[in-house]
Amino acid sequence: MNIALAILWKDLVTEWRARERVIAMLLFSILTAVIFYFALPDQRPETLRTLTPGLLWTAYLFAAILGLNRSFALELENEALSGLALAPGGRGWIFLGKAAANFILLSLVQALTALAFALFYGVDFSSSALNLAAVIMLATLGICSVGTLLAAMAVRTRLREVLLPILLLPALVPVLSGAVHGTLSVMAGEGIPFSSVQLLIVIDGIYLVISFLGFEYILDE
Amino acid sequence: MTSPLLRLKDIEKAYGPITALRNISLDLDHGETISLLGPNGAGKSTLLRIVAGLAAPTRGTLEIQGTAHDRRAIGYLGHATLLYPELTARENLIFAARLHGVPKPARRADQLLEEEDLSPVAQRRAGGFSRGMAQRLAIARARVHKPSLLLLDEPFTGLDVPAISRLSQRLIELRNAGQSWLLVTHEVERAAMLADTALIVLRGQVAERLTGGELTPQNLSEIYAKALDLQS
Amino acid sequence: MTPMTKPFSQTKDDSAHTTNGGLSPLEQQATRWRQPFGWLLVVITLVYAWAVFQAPLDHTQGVIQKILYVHPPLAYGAYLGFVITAIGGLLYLWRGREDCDRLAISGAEVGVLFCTLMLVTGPIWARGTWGRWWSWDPRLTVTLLLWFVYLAYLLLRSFSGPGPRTARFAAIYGVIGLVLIPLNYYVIEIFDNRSMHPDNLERGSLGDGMGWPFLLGNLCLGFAFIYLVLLRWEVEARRVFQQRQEALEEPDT
Amino acid sequence: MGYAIAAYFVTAAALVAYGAALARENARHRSTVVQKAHRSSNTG
Repeated sequence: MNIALAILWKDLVTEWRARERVIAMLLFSILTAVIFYFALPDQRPETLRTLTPGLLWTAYLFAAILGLNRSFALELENEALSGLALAPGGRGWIFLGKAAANFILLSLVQALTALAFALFYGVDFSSSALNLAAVIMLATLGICSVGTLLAAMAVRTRLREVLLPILLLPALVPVLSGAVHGTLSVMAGEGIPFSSVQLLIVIDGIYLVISFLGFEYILDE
Repeated sequence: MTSPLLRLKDIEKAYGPITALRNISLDLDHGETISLLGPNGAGKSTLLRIVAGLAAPTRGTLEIQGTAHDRRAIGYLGHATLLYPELTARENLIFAARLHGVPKPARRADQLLEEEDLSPVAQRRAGGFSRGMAQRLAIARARVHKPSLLLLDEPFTGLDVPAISRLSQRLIELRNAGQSWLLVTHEVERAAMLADTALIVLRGQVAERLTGGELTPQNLSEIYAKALDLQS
Repeated sequence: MTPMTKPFSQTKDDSAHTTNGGLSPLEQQATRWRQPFGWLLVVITLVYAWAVFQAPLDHTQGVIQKILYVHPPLAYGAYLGFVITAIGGLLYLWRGREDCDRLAISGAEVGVLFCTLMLVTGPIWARGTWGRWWSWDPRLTVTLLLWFVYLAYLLLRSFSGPGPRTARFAAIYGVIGLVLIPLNYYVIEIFDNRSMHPDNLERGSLGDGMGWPFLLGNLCLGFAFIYLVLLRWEVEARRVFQQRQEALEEPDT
Repeated sequence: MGYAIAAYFVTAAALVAYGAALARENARHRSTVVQKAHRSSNTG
C-alpha cells in the first residue's frame, strides 16, 4: 500500500511543479467545448442542452487520453519506468498509485470543463451538481483504471501515444454509454438512474480487477 | 557449501531472430566483484538486464542466493539514471526508499546523501544536475535498499576525468566494505583495476576469464586485443 | 506484500522445445486432428449449399432472405475468435506456453476475418431490404464494436516490439476484449433503449422448412472457423520455427 | 436476387482464398524443412 501512496505523492508533486499536464488537458477540453459550439447545426438553447452530455463526455474522453499518455511519457524520461519495474512486491500497487493520480488530475480538469460548458452552453448544472459529480466520478474511475493499464502498454510500443486511443476507445464504449445516460437524466433533474449506476459500477469493478492483476505482466521487458 | 550470491547457468537470450547471448554460465560469491569487458553489442548489457530482472532469458536458469530471482537483492545502475527531474535529490531518494519498502525512508535518504556527499545539493531538483552529480545520485538510488548485489552498466560513459576517478574510488570503497558488484564496461583499464575477476565477453559468450594475480591492466589488454583479433 | 516476486527462470514450458517443424505436442495433435475434420467440412458444405438452394422463399423478402443462412452463422467465428484469443493469452500468462500464444494469434486473425465478413454481408442484406447500407441492428453493432477491438489487438501485437513482451501485452488486451463482448451486448441490447435500432435484420422467426438450412449454415461456418484456426495455428508455429532457424544459421555480426 | 448471391460469393471467396493462402504457406514451410533435413543428412 505504501508503494501506491508513494507513487501518488510523486505524480502529484511532479504535476504541481511542472503543471504542464493539467494545463494542457484543461485548454484542450475547453477548446473542444468551443469548437463543438461552432460545429453544432444551430445555437438554440434546447439544442445545446440536449447535446451537452454527449459533447461533455467526448471532451472528457480526449482530455483523459491526453493525460494518460502524459502520465507514462513522464515515466519514460530517464527510464524511470524500469525503476518502477525493479521495485519488489506486487505491481498492482504501482498501478493503483498511477491510476489514483490520473483520477485526481482528470477530475480537476473535468470540474473546470463542466464550468466552461455551463458558461458557453448556458446549461445550469448547479441544481444537480452533486449527482452529476457522482456520475462523473463513477465513469472516470472506469476510464482511469483501464486507461492507466493501456497507457502503460501503448507508450512502450513503437506507435507510442497514437496507439492509446485505438486501444482505449473501444474499451470505453460501455462506460461512455452509461456516463451519457446518467448525465442526461441528472441534467433533466431526475437524479441518477439506477441502470447507469449499476452498469458503471460493474464496469469499474471488472476493469479495476483486470488492471490490478494485469499490471504485473506489463512492466517486464 | 552455501549457494553463491549469483548463479547463472547456460543463459541464452534471443530477440526474435537475433541471438544476443549464447549459454553464459557465471558464479559470483558474496563480497566478490566481477567486471565484464567487451566491445559494444557483445551482449553485456543484455546479461545485466537479465540479472536485474528487467529481461527474461530465453533459456537457462538464474539463481540469487540459491532461490529464484529476488528483486530485493539487486541494485541496478544502467545508462539511464531512473531519476525524476522535478523531484529534488532528497525526494528522489525518499521515493526510491518507499518504493523498496525501506523503513524510515527520510533517514535512509539523508544517510545516502551523506555517503555520496550530495548533502549540499539535497534540495536541488535532479533535473538540474550535471552528469557526474546525477551519476552519484543514481548510485545512491541504486543502493537505497542495501542490495547484496550492485549492477553497474557502463557507469563511466559520459563522465569527465575527475568524476571517473571519484567513481572508481567509490567502487573500490564499496568493494572493501564487502559490497559485491557486477561491472559492465568496454574500458580495459577500469575492468582490470576495480574488480577481483574480469570476464571478456565476445558475441554473447564468455571468451576469457582472468582473476587474482593474472588480472593486471597490461595482461588484460593483451589478452583482450588477441581475443578481438580472433573474433574479427 | 509478498517479498518474493514471480521467479524469472526461463519459459519453463516444453512447448518451446519443438520437434518436427516447430510444432509443440499440442499443435501436432491439433494438426493430426484437422485432416479428417477437413473432409467432414467439405461434405457439410455440399449439403449446406444444396439446402440453401432448395430452401423455400420467404414470401415477404423473397430470395434476399436467404442471407439469413450465412450472415448470422458468421457470428460464431467472430465471437468465438476472441474467446480463443483470450484463453490462449491467459494460458500463455499463466503457464508461459508459447504454443497457446500462437493459438491466440490464430483465433484473432480468423476471428477478424469472420467479423469483417459479417460487416460485409450484414449491410448487403440491409441494402437489399431497406435500401441503405448501414442499420444499427443490435447484432451488427456489437460486431462492429468487436471489430474495432480486434483491429486494436492486431495493431498492438504488430507494434509491441521483439520478445515476450508482445505476447504479454496481447494477452492482457485479449482479456479486455473478451469482457467487452458481453458488456457491449448488454449496453446495446438492454441498456441503450434509445430508439436506436428500429430495424432488426433477424426479427422474423424461421418459417417451416427453413430450420434445416439455418442449422447447416451454423454447422458449416462453425466448422470452417475451427478448421481455419487450426490451419493458421500450424502456420504460425512453422513461421516462428523458421525465423528461429534462420537466426541460428547465419552468424549474427 | 443479386444481393443474396453477392453475400454468399463474398463469404465463400474470402474463406477459400484465406484457407488456400494458409495451405500454400504451410506447404512451403514443410518443403523447406524437408530440404534442410535432406541437405544436412547427405552432407552430415
